[in-house]
Amino acid sequence: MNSHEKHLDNDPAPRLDRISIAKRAARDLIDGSTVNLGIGIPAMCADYLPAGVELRYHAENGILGFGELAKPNEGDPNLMDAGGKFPKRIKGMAFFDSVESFNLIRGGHIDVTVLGGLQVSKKGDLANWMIPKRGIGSIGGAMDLAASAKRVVIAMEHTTKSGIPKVVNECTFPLTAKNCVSQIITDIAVIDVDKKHGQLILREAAPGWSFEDIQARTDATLVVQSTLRVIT
Amino acid sequence: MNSHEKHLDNDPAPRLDRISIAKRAARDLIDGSTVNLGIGIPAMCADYLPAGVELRYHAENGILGFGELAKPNEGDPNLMDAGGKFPKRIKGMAFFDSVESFNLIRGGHIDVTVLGGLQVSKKGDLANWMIPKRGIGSIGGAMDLAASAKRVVIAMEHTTKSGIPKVVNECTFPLTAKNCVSQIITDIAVIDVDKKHGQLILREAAPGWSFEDIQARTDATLVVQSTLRVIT
Amino acid sequence: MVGGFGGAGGQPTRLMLALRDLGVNNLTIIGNVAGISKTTGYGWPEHLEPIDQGIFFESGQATKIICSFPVPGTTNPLSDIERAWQEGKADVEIVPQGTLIERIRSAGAGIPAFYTPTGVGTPVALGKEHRIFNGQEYIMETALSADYALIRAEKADTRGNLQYIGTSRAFNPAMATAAQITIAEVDQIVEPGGIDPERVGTLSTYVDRIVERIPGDPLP
Amino acid sequence: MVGGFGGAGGQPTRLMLALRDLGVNNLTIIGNVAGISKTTGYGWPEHLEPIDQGIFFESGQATKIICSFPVPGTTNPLSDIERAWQEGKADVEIVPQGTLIERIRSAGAGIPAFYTPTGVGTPVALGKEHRIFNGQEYIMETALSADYALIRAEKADTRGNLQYIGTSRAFNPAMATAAQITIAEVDQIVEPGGIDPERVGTLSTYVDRIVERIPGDPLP
Repeated sequence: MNSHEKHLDNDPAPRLDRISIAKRAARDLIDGSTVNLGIGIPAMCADYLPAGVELRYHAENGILGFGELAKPNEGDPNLMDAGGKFPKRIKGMAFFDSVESFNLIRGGHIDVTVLGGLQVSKKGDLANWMIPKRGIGSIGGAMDLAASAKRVVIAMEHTTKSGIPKVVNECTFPLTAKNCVSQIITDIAVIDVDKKHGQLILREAAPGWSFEDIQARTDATLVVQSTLRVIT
Repeated sequence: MNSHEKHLDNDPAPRLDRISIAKRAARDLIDGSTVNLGIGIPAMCADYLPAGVELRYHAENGILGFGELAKPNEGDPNLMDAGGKFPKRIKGMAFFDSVESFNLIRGGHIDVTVLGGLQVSKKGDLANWMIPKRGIGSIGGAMDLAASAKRVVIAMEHTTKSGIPKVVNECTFPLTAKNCVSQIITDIAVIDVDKKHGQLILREAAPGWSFEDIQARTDATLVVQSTLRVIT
Repeated sequence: MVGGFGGAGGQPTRLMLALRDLGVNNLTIIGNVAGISKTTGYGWPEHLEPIDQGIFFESGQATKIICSFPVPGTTNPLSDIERAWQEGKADVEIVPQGTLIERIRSAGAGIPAFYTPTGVGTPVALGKEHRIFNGQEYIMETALSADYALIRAEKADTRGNLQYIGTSRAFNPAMATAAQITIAEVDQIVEPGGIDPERVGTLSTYVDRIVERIPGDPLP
Repeated sequence: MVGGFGGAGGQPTRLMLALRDLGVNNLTIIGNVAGISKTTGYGWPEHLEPIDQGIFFESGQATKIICSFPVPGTTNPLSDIERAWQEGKADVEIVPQGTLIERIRSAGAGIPAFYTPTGVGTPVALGKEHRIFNGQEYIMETALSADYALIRAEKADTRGNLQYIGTSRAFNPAMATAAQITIAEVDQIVEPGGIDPERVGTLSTYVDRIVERIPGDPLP
């Protein structure tokens, strides 16, 4: 078995659950921002926004300003989000085609995108679309979002289920975009990416986790510039 | 004075008036075509369509499927054509922005454009946007239309008022587009442009005008491939 | 080209089934999210059996797909497209979604090539021209056209103007401009004037044929 | 950037007058048909005194214009722009209309450059990269952005979504995407829901400021 697996056994404290990762990512989203949330943990951010924060949710399939989902079997096939779910019809929405949708993305008009990740490197390279051994993958809108959103936040588990670090010196999986990630939020840490200098700054740790605990589960070298805060 | 001026004095028969040029140009327009008519004689084609022919009129400012003009002082500033006139609101119109409008043009979706001309060369080069001595000109949508419409027809007087030929070997005025004109309809002739071989084929002559009469008022060499018809 | 985004809405379901039943072969399909709904139910109401571009790979009619999202996260069951790819029966060309729609739009708009930041430093950029503008690196992408576009709209007027509803636009308007022959499947054909001129999403010039669905068709 | 096509409809008349009255100088104006209406009445109802981008050249505030149609057919009287050009007080950059709108659209869409057939073999192509695609010659054109876009729409909702009417769209939607700050002049501001989601012509993300006109303003 892999040498990293012992870290799971040796964890100093529980890792955050998916909801807690989503909550932490949601906390930094600024009122009025145009935001695109990927599927999985990122999409869960919408349920945990700070009070008073309203976002303009964008989905690649041509919708801005949607909100909660319709009840099961009440969805309208012509009112879908990019995850294939059916949001409710609410006031202030806008529908548009895919050309316009990707003008918004490629043109740098998305303030924040929160995406899942397979690997993130110290330079902020992101790999999140293909596991090489499968030989085939799905890109969707991920490359456009990663390349052009003003801020790319990756919300993911810190390691694979078998304990292999996902925060790495160099991505070994096919890239989604180079030097694009601003922040990594995992089940044990919040890490800022200094994209200019190619280094990772550990900002926050899950309760009961030390710098050393997190570094041991991280392939890339982490830097601490100030007191390590606890993820709340 | 210019050597060509005498040709005006020596005309063998009257030249066609502007309405007759427009009528001749209108005759070849095919039912259902998407058509863009320039200002001046080209715009007049709309009034002289053959019976049963309905066209999809396009104007650069973002309108497809318009028809006759509103009465004076009944025009809506938000329902304009590219000539700055105000068409009536009719059924089956469509409004769109300038991006879409020039996708239609540049993408080669305009079946026919009828434009005015200052000079047309034997290769089908068109000059219609600037008289060099003025030093400044207006291009508008002319270059896009000339470069990309499926068929470019030039409706113009055969010579300037002072008798200088406008159908020339090489344009001396700044070009609108190269090798783009399919047909030239003037007040004395209908000329097809063989764009591939760079030659002008005289097809029709105004009543009372011979090949020699027209050639004498044309800078470029004209070819006759079949019996010269009379413009009716 | 098959319009829509992926999922039931905006997809020319009846035209797809008709094309399958026609039995023509060696098809290259251009779509976006492709082959996911049949496997995962993506974008389909729960009570319905999904249909997507996978039907052309299931039937063996298609030998290539150009799309952005051809395989679901799961491999059990395999999608029709992944199975055909694994068996060497189909080529799969994966294009980032924004690049795919812009390539299609460019074909319709008379633009042979453009530069995009999307894909730089990734497998997508391999073999493509790289170029720096204002200090940032871009790759060149080229226009993508098709012989046929099968698209879906809510309404057509008898001239061919189309009106879309909600998120059913997606790839339909751009594909309508980028094919030799554009065939639109619509819920309803109306007289000129039956579509608000402010709501025309595809101009009649782009539409070659219109097929009206049977009223009350249970299939999205 | 000043939106509209040229003529009264879709032009941010009040914003233009306000900018003139502000008295800022050294302006570069990006527009389409420019300076024609004041001279010829182009696109204005007969009973009104036309206003257009010429006002910035009349006042001496603008030193450059980038547009497709800056001078009318007549030279008597000269337009404000042509006069300023003749007197050496203003640069005039004339861009084919389709290239101009596509350059603006590209700036908003993250595309630094594209190829177009428009202008090949003309003075417009001088100094530009030429390239053959599929046997046809094209020139490369680059994105065109601005510090400010002054645009005009019929309605805004309080989030900034805009609705246009008729031919007033023209350059407005693309310009809204291509400036650092986009200011929209609208006839009416409504609550969210006051614009049909099918009719949003400019997304709220692009709009930074909204100015509501006085009801019944006689100026188009």
